Amino acid sequence: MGTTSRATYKPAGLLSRGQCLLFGALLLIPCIELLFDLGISAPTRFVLGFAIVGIGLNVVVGFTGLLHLGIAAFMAIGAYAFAILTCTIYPFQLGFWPGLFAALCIGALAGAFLGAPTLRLRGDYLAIVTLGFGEIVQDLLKNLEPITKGTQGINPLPAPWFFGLTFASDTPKSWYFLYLAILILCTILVRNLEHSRVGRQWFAVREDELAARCMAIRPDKVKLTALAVGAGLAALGGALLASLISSTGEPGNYDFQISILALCIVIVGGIGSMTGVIVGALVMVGMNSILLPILGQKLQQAGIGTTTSVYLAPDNYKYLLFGLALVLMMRFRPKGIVAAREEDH
Amino acid sequence: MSATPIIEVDSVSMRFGGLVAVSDVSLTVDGGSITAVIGPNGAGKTTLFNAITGVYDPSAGRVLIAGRETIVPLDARAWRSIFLYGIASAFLAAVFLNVEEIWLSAVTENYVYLKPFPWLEGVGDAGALVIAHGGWAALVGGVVGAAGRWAIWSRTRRTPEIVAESGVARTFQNIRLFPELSLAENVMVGMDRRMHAGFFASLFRLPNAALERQKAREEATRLIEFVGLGSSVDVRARNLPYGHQRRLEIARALASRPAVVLLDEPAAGMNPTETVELMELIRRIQGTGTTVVLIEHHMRVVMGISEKIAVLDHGEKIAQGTPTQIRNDPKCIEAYLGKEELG
Amino acid sequence: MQRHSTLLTTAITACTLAGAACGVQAQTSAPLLPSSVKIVSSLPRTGSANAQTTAMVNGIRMALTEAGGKVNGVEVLYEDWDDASPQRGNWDPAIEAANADKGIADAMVVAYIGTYNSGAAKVSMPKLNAAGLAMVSPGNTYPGLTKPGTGEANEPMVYRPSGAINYFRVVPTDDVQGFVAAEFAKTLNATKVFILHDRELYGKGIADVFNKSAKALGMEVVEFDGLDTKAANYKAIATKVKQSKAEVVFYGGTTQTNAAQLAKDLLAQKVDVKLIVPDGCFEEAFIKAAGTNALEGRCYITFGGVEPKLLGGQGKVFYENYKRLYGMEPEAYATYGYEAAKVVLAAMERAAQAGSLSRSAVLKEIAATKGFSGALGTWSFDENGDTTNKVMSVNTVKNGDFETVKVIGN
Amino acid sequence: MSASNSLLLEIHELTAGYGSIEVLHGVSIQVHTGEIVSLIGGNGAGKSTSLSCISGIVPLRSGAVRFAGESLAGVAAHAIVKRGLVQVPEGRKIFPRMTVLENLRMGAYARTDRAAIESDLEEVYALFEILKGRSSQLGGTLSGGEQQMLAIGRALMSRPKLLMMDEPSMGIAPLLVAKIFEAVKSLRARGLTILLVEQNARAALKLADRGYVLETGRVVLSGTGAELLSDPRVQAAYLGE
Amino acid sequence: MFDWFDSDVLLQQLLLGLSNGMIIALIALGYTMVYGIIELINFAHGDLFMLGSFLALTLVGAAMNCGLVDPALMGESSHWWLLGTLVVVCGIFCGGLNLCIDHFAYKPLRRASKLSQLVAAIGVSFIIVNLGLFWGGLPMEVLGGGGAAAAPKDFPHLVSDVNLLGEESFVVMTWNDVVIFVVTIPLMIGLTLFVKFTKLGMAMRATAQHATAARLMGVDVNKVIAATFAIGGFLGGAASVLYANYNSTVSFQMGFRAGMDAFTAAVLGGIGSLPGAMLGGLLIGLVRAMSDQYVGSEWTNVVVFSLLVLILIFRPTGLLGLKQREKV
Repeated sequence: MGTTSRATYKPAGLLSRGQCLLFGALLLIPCIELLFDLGISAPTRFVLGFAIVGIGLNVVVGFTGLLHLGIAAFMAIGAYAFAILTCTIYPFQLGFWPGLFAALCIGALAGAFLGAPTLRLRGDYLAIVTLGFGEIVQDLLKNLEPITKGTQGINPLPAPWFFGLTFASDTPKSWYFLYLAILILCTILVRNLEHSRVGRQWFAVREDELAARCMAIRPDKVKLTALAVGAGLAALGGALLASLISSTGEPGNYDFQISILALCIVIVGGIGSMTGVIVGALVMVGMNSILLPILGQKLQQAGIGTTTSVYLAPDNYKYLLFGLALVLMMRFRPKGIVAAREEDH
Repeated sequence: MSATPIIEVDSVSMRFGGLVAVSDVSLTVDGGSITAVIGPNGAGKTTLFNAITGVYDPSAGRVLIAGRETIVPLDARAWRSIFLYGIASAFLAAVFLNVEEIWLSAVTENYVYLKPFPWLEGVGDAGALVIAHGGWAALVGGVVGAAGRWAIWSRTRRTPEIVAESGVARTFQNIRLFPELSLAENVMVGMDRRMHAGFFASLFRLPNAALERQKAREEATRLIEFVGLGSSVDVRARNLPYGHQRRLEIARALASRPAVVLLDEPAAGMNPTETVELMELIRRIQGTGTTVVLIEHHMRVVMGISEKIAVLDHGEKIAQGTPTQIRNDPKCIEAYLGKEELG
Repeated sequence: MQRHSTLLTTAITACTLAGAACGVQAQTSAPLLPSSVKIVSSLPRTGSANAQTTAMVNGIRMALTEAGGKVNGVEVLYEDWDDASPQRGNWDPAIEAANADKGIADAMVVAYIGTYNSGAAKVSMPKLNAAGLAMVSPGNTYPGLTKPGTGEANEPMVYRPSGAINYFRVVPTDDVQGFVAAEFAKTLNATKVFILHDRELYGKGIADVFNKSAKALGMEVVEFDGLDTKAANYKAIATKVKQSKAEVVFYGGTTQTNAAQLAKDLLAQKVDVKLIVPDGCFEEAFIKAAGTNALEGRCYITFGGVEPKLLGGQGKVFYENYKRLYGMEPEAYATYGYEAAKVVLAAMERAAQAGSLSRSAVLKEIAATKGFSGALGTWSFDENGDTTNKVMSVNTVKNGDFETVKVIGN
Repeated sequence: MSASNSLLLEIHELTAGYGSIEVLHGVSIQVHTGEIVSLIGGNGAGKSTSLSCISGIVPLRSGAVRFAGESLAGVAAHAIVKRGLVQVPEGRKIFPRMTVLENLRMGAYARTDRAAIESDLEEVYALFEILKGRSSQLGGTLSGGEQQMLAIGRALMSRPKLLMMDEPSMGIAPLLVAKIFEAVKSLRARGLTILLVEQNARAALKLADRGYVLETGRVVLSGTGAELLSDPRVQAAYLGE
Repeated sequence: MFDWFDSDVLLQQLLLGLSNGMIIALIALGYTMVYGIIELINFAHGDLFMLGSFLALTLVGAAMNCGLVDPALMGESSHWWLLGTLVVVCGIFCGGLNLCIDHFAYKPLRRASKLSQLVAAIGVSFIIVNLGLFWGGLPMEVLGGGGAAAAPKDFPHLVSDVNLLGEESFVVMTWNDVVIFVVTIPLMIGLTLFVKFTKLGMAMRATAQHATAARLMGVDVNKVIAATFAIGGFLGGAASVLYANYNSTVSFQMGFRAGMDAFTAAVLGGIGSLPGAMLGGLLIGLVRAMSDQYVGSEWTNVVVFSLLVLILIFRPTGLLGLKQREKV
């Protein structure tokens, strides 16, 4: 802060301090599990996948200020592209890494392609159009049955391999490390963008589109880049999650609720902050796939929730808890758990 | 100092609903000069700036920058773009509206589980099907694509970014900085026009992008010093005091190395010392060869630095001339002081 | 920020190494007879399928209670896992996968009852198969999960990476039921049928079978269309049905996917047509949702098995006990849950008597189930893991309750 | 100085601003019943902010605003209007998609005396005849001068004790400016107290009993209209003489 | 197989489209009013509507239990008084609830970013869905036990479903359709008149057009916003009764689709514009019916949203939305 001399200026590091700490902590989880079996590294892999989706959405919503309500569509596109290009019931059979890369590219292309007609739309008009895309993509996946197998889902999908090491479903820790490495890589790359000309253009368009235009920045191009990056990362996340469960699931698994989940990850974590997004993924997805199941299990073991009454089953309070958490969060920490840009400098 | 006009405003009018904000104003700004536009509040000065910089499309008249009308014409290039969009969307429509049949004939029929795929046949079948069934879809898609491109073209013929590309930079009456960005980043946004780093260079921090960034940052630091804000390049813009924000805006505008810079009330809210510094700054800007056009109320500033003054009142240009001419023009005195003073 | 990059390099290296190290996992060798073992169920407990899964869980609990919570003196714990999430309101692949992983990781777990949705089964089957953990489904009807040649080219081998069979189901599959439904349509003297489905794995699958069977039986399929299951009503579709002059509408869908709404709208638009729906609608909630008017004499529900109150033998005991225990009529799904738990417990009993309650021992005994006498009758698991019980019933609604009009097979 | 019977509005050491920026650094103004007080100064001097602060739109940070003896600190904007302190905002801010008549009726929003509202309506139409012919026209389609008249008429409809006008001559053709100032004069003749913010300093000071000159958020000069008019510093500020 | 120009079919689909569209329009008004005044997409509105229909169901059940209506006569004869009471009571209930939601969830966030408000609205939507689940679990004697809380519930016909065009007619029009028009059209006209002529309505318009100026006229903006929520909620509540009666099903998850259709309608018409919401609602209803008939119901969503995107490309602020001009 407040340094003027050029000698003291250093370009931004590969990762911010907060990110280093966070990744350090994430790295520790499976290491601790080698000693005590907490059973959380396996479900945490989903958190990592969603964190990548969150980072992508953050580029669109946080960095560029475009309200996007259909990111799940791009997860679906990523998952299905990955599946069609790798699964043996199709002729392409690319293998994990080329498939993943292709999913990323196809997702980015789709993001740009679907984004093109929406560039002139303002805030909430854009929101409804992206929401519409979310629905359309789901319907397309359901209806184009010969290609997507309709609602059957495509399986099995290849597991990752890494220098001769293939991953099996009973080795969650190796997946965990690989996915964490991919997440770190994505964080670094997006952080590179954030601190470059591209990121500056995103921020400028978000802060004041007109002023940015008067600086010869073309908002359509900038928004398109953001949408493509966001969609590409969402597709990557979708493909990774699909590979994790070795199936694309049904098209219905990529519905509006997932888009909302991704949006909540970004906003609850701290909009505009990548550290925040990863924390958000930990909180939102973690609550879902780690905390609530463990809680439910404990309650059951204590003999609670075994009745047939709707009111006494803990599962039936999930919506309520989730909703309350969101409302209270916005009331008391509207900028999210990690407020943007606190991490910088 | 060359006397070739850099901005020519040719009988521009701006109407909003029942309001005529600017009516039939013509104005010429000579390259390298300092020109002031003055007039009472609401006289249409800012609207004129907006018309010049492409924020608003003039209801009538045109604006030439360096002798060229800064609009995207419906020329061969535009037609080509419309045509290409049409072709592309025709193709996409032909493929996507028949995608199920294409897939069936190209993939499903040719692929036997775990046997090698006959690529040539597959592609051939797909192509044949597109040609056979794509007609209507292609026609509709083509028309929609071309019409969409045309709609976008017609709505974006003259936009701020196109004007800015041609070397016009501006500041705003109600300061419009990027409040969450640091001073250096604000100025670097201004430099964007001159930067080349592409997406992938940025993504992977390729040496050329890093170098460009380094240089841009140094230049930004210099510019911030130039406008007198030397000590705070990494402070967020919204934390700056008002007067400093105005100067930062000027620095941002200068960062694009514009041929003309339009300053909208740069001295508003400044105290007398700051005002003097501002006049000094504007002279230095002129010294770098940049043409300056300013809207200003501080008569001391206007009379002190401008070479030419245009006076606007209720949307019309009522006078134009040197400071001395304006000072003695009865119409201007009337506009400012009220009618009674004339008697 | 040099420090950061160093840290990063370390991190990535560490990831790689740790990944390599984890490639091999320690084998747990269970003692001969542990003091307690666990069975778990993984069913969507949050959201729209809650009603059916509650019935299933009730059935499972009842089976356990009847066994006194013990097999051969070993305590059997039961955990009811949810594979749905509040965000989805439906089964969530990530949670189902996590459940499978959790089940595999928990050495006490010897059997996995689930899933409700066939899509979810596709996620957990290969995982559980690789781990050699027995899986018994009370709800999956998609044929491709077990039967070669009925699904994709790679099914069902993809679910059996270890080559062995670990997946069993106590419900008849859609290919059986779809055909029965089409035959029944024929007996209604239908010449034109209008087929709708909910565009989900179960509904679409059974509609496809119905479509094929109807054509084979010489009926004309006037339309085959998917419904938007979240739509407010299907009056527009009902109009289309009316225009087509079809005598029978088959809807491949469930109560959750709005089958009741379709029945009501067919009535509301005064369409003179019979509606046939599969067992996804064979539950009290369907009648509650549709109202008897829309169903009586207009709607037929096919079901793999017969309704609980008509069950004989063991089934009758189950019916009475259930009513006493929970104070309500058992849903059809309760029987499946009960039967799945029963067959698992019986296998565990045999395994324990043979001296081991390891996963492989339990799996072996489940696979060996032959001539099992349960609530659904006497049946076995065939070589694919399917039940040999092919009893199907066609039911209608009378006076606000299901009434069986026809029993096929047996 | 004419009718300076009682102190109606007293502003003492007022500071206010937006976000991190402080615009007013201690402004003190007094308005007595029945007088016209002009507030003049350059752009960004804080004239409009002062009015917004008095109206309760911008929260005051320190200092005091007292109207008819009561403090206005913490009083909501709509309650201030009910007390009879009404502002004609800068740039007119009429409701563009409401008719002239509706705009005027909105002015009487805080009142409940129906009959009196109708008679006041006639009075406003009498004051600005041009509005009467356009009473069913949408506000947004009026010209600038007409909009200004509408804005003043709208404010009058609330029967203010003190009328604050923010730059009524802004962006308006001279002929209409003259008309508006004439209307202001006639309002004063009826006993209305007026606080006038103007950039057209000469006209404003001619009209005013007293005036204050604001510069960068501070009062730098004050005196009677005539005193200020003849002050060379005022002249210098306006045409750089 | 299908005659494309069968006039009976076309007429029937038009009628269905209009009936469905009217309900959508009524819900859309709640979105557009709130948006017009505080630029918030009130995501919880659709779910609020769902709660309204649950109240209606409970009241009908209560009326049956008290012997006020005979369950056997449902669908045979019409219970106009019951329907009328329900429209009013559910309207007031939803209006009041919407008011509370605004007070507790949105009001503290007025100055926060739009996204925070949106997330709060999403949170409220989840809470209401859960309340709906619990409500569905209420053991209502007539209407089902607690076990099937999540299942859709049958809503009895409150009016006769005799075909008004004669039992032989292909086109079916019952009192159900008539009721929609009889309730919706006066409500829409009433709302238009209310907004046009009453003091509160004028204050709403004024606040939407220029909040600061409205405050300077003595308008208590917070009260006006609260009133907007209340009125929007009232319309949603009224719509919920019509919806339940027309479709005769209520379910705790029905708010999502109803809300999405209504939101789309509001945007299509130009969000913030009352006639726009009405037009948008009708259009969506009609497009859905036509697409179900002529394209295939599995493509209906795709058709609706593609149309939306197309319209927005050529009219970026909706059909009746105002062109926005940036203030510089």
